[in-house]
Amino acid sequence: MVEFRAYQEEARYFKYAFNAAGKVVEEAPLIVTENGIVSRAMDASHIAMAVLEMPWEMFDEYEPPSDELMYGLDMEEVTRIVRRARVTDEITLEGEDEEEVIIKLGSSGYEREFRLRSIDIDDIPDEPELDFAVEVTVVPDFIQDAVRDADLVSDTVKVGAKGNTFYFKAEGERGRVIPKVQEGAEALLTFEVEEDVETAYPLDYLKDMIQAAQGAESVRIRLGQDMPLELTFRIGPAGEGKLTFYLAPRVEE
Amino acid sequence: MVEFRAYQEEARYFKYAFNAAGKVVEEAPLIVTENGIVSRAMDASHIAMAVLEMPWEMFDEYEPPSDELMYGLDMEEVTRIVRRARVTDEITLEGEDEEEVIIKLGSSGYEREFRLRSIDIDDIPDEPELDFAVEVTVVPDFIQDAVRDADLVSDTVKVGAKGNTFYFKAEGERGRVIPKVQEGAEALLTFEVEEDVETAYPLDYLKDMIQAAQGAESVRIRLGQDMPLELTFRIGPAGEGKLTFYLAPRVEE
Amino acid sequence: MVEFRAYQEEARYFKYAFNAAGKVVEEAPLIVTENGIVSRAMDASHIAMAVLEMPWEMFDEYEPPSDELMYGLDMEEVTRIVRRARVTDEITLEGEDEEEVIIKLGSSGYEREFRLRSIDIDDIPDEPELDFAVEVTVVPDFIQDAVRDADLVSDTVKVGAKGNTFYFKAEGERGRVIPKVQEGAEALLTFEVEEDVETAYPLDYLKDMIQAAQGAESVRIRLGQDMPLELTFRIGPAGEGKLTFYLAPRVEE
Amino acid sequence: MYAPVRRGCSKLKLPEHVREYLDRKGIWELFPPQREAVEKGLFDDENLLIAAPTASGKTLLAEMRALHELIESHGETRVVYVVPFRALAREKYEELTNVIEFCREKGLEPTIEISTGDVRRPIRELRPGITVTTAEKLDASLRSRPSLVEEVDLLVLDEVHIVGDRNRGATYEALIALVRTFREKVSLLALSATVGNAEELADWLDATPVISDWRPVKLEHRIVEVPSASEKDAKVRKLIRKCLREGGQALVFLYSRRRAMTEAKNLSRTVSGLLSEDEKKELRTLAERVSELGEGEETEILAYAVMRGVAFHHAGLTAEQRALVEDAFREGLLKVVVSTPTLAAGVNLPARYVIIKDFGMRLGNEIKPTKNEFKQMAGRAGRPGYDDMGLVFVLTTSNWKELAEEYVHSEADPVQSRIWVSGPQLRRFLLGLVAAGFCRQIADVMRVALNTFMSSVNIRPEDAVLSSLKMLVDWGFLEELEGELTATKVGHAVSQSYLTPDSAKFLLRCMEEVGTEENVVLPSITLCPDFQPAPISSKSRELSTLDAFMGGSPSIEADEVLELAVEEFGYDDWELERRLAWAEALSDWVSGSPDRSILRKYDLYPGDLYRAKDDAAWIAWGMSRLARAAGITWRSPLLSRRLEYGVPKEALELTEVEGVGRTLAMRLYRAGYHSVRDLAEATVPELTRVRGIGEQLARKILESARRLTGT
Ligand SMILES: Nc1ncnc2c1ncn2[C@@H]1O[C@H](COP(=O)(O)OP(=O)(O)OP(=O)(O)O)[C@@H](O)[C@H]1O
Ligand SMILES: [Mg+2]
Repeated sequence: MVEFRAYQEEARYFKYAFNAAGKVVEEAPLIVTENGIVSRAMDASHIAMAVLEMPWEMFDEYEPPSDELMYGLDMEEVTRIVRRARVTDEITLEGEDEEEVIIKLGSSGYEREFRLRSIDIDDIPDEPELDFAVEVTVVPDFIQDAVRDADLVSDTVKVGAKGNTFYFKAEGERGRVIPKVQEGAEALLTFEVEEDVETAYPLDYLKDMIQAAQGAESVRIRLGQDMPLELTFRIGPAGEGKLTFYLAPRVEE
Repeated sequence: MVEFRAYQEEARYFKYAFNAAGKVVEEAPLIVTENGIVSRAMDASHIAMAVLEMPWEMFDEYEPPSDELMYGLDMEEVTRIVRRARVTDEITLEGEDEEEVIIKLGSSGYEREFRLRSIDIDDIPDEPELDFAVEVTVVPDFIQDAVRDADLVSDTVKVGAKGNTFYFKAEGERGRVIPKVQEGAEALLTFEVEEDVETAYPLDYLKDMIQAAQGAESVRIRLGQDMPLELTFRIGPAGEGKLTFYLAPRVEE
Repeated sequence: MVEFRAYQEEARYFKYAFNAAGKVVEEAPLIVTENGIVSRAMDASHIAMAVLEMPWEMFDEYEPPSDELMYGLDMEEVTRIVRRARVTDEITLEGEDEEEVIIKLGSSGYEREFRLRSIDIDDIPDEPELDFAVEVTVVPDFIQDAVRDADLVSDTVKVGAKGNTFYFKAEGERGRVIPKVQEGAEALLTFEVEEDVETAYPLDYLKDMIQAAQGAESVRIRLGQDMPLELTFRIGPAGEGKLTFYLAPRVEE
Repeated sequence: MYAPVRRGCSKLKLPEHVREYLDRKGIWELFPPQREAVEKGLFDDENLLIAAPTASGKTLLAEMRALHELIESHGETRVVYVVPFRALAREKYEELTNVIEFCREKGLEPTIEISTGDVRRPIRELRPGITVTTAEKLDASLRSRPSLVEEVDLLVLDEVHIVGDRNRGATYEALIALVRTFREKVSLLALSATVGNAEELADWLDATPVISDWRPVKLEHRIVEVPSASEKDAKVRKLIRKCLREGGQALVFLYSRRRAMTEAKNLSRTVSGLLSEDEKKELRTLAERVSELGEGEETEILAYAVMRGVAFHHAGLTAEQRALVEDAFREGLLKVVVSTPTLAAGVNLPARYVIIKDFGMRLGNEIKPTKNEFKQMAGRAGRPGYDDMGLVFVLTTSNWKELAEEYVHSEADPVQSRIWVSGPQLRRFLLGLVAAGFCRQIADVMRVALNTFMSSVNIRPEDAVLSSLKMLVDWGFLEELEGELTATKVGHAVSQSYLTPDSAKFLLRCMEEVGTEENVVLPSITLCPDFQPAPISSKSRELSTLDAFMGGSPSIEADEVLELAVEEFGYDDWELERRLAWAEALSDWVSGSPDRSILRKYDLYPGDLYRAKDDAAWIAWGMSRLARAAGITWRSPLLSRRLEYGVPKEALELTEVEGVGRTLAMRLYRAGYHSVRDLAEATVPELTRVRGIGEQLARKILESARRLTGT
């Protein structure tokens, strides 16, 4: 029997977020309560974490479970399914007993049902509590460009703030790449810096994470000196939900 | 000297059909008569067959041969050429003696001529004569989605009708996928079912066959219990021609 | 310190030209004078040459160097950077001392800086001085189609003029491909032929060269019997600059 | 047992040149089993059997002994180094080349040869120096020319415990029995893995045993109880992370090929997170090479995993793919290989961690893993020179824990003769003795038979021999006249064909009663017991082609042959389905159907297809010889070659040309080149128009075609 049901008229609000999360972590729990759906998972090498919050307000229709439920999702499967959704498809998430998660995609009169076996999840990490020295919000284009530009020359990118500039910097044998933006520019929506910082991060994780930027209006970036990077994307029709990534820094030897 | 000539103002009516046929069979005969052009071929493993019928009414200009002619086409070559055609290009098919087939593509004043050496075709199969218990017509989107969804979890897909529902079903280790449509839905144009059936088919052939859906208005699907599947796409400006595929079933042990 | 600066509001005028040049030659000098920027380079096998002329009028802002400067560009790097530019991005070329070339891409308020180390260039070839018997100008579509069609059957293509027709011809084991255009057709903008010619050229270079056609309004083609082929693309907002390719003929044994 | 060696080489009595050789190799101390071998007369012409664990240095003993004998004989000794299968031959050849080079520097002129190809082309003569060969090849060569046995001066039997192997054991055993009988005085060195009855084995070989359980790297077992599947996954990931962080590599063993592939894919993420930038770069190049070596889903997944430092390995991959994975693992570039147990039985590939992920499973009648498989897998743990210790993790559930402990603590199983437990193998052996001319009298046959590894089985040889001989006579392969045995014409053909007499009898019946046309021969081949059917999708048999719906004619006629097979061998339905599916697959293969199509239609791994067509090729060759000897008209000309190359008759001639394989032969044929002469008359520009032929290849083809036609 159906334990819970979450319906949204346009898959666009999920598609990119799920896709990005699925590239970063291999498995994730789906925790369904009366307040909505949340998920927290680390990737196998413990370098990145994804935290997804989808409160009930995000859905057009939400039928909560009687008790808190937990399903385990194979994220590779989930991304493959979500990739088959058109942005205009209706999307429904349901749980069958505590065994199966059902994703339904609907369009012009026919329905496609995808049933996923729930898997065991070892342990669910806690969300880190960190004090960040830098907090900026940028337009999605900026971070997408920055990460892909950096990819031309290196597999590590430094992220930093200096004076009134927020920047990415990557250096390789062939050259250097420095995408940056200054306080006041259109692309920089907010800018709060307590002190100058510069920390290095592995680029391949970032390339996966920025996939979530596609459906977002803005991206909040927080970091500190030699601290994890936090990327937050608001999702949902009115940004009621969010997808947050944490990425461990690469500390030079 | 030119033995026959068939001219059509818009390549769009051929492009997708030829492309799909060429992915399914490696070689095919081109049989040209006063009534039009037909082709029938099986793939090397005898699991699939393609039957193409292009009556003279389908062409804007048709100059029939004096006698029935047969050319042999290397379909891999044909698809490569057809891929170079824009949907708005004018397309002409000609035969030079009995040696070469000429495909001409024209647009904005210049012409591109492709000459193919005719190859020997071993034998030309007959079209199977079968009694189908199920006949439905669906919109192209439905079958394209269904086949690609099924591809996520398995390499076999079951096609069936039960009650007033027509469905595809694929199951794998990770989950199940069930695209379906009910009598009365927009996507289901006709629905004639004598008895409930469910038969399994190999998915990789289907993936190639549905390429033909791209240029089509609708797709007719016919099948029976443990019988071959028949897919028919109407082609041509007013659907005067057709491309039919047959696919052998997969019988479970 | 900044030795020179060239700014253009829309990268579209550079993007395709640089990309094409970078596929043909591996390294090129960047020669900056008060008149503008030029470059001449051969590819490693000495079969193709690229000559780029960007006079100062082509730029929205141009700050010339005090003396003539030369930088060496690794063209593979340059194409990778240029590929990251959107056609609407602002693009700035600068030279830092005589060590680094800086390419800046800007859009909606943020800037991305790419710094390339200048490399040593062995020698700079002279532009050939040739007498061509045939000179035609065609629309970009024609030459793009012709080259890609030819690619289906062979790795050599013959280019020629006969009577009032200008054509490409490629022959392979499976068939022949003959894209052609006649005097008077829309696609043929000018047509000046002193005598009938037909010369063969290697196709893989041509495939790279025609990438430059994407940003161009027209392409001028010049050739002679068993002589190099010359392709000229005008670039810049009002075609003030140009990119010329020379390609050595393939002489049959 | 793991104590470091205390005394140096200098205290041992070693011949001068051997000492020099060791110095050259940088070896200062001998391992304990090696010193024991020296002490027991390695250089005093003693025949020895050394039974010791893997990596204990047995090969070096063979090198030293060969070197010693070659030097003493001024380069005249003929050494035959026998390995049980082809893959090992190359490894040994390369190591033994050092010995020959050393001799050459001393002014001697021995040669070294590797002779492992087709058993149809026997070794003609043994030259002074070293010949590396397989048991199969040597056995076939001896039977084709019995006097060859007198040319063997030093016989090295490597991996001699293989005598107990179900598939290859009988041939190895037969070979040894022959040599024991007809060249009793041969100098012999036998190298074996640890077995339960090493003394018995030594006794049989008339050799002094050197038994040791010394290993260069200490080995420890950890039995881990893991209740659920996902916990197992998590545990494996944890172990791999730990192993890799320490700088080690890991081997993970599973029983199914498909699971090995999925597991490799699943572990990719974990491993790639622990690679360095340089490693990632090199792996990217490696992954490209992998992509070039095959097509289809398997290759894609292999390339995907390899790029991330992981690979899977099983007998379904092609030989090139396997070699690539093995080399990359040996170099330390690949960190984890997930494999079926075949890897442990094959080439040398040790790793710090060995993880046996699914200890305890019922597969048909068998319990997996068998004790031998377990010992072999465990034996791979610990890489000499890189690891201080080897760790074997056995992941199991509570039901199987006890068995695991038993495996760990018990001795290896004894090896047993295979000739005596298999009627067909015994009969092949006996027929070979007579046909080759080794034996004329029944008494002689008995003498050789008694020189097999009989002590390991509890039988009365006389009865078995006599009843087998009687069968061979009844079947028309032998004639007996007052105790004198001769092989008939057909009997000779059977012996030279390398078929078992039981299969030969069946095949003769098929040819006589049904026919020798291709569509009958193919099912005959796959239904005879000498053909070993690998897993194949037999769904394709019944309704999965359109032919069945169109009244088309099937490509093979199997009904009559099938009846005969059931009569002779009593196959069950499942086995019949499989064998018949193979007949169809081979029919497609021999018609030139593209590899991709066949693999797809029958759900096959390329490794299995290529092995099957090779097996079918030699069986077909055998059949044609049988037909000739029995006076039956053979109506499938060139079938054996067509099976080898996978092309229809018309295109076969083209495969004679160098550089023209299956795919090109089909394409050239289609392009109008129907004979070698056609090719010889072509030009380079014409040939380059054919897809897949560049200038270099075109030139090669032309040269070869012209040479073949003498133009
Ligand atoms: N005395 C020695 N000192 C140092 N290294 C040695 C010595 N003897 C052999 N080796 C090296 O040890 C390695 C393992 O030896 P080898 O392959 O001969 O073992 P093996 O007993 O034949 O194993 P297997 O049973 O797997 O065939 C080889 O690389 C060899 O060169
Ligand atoms: Mg050994």
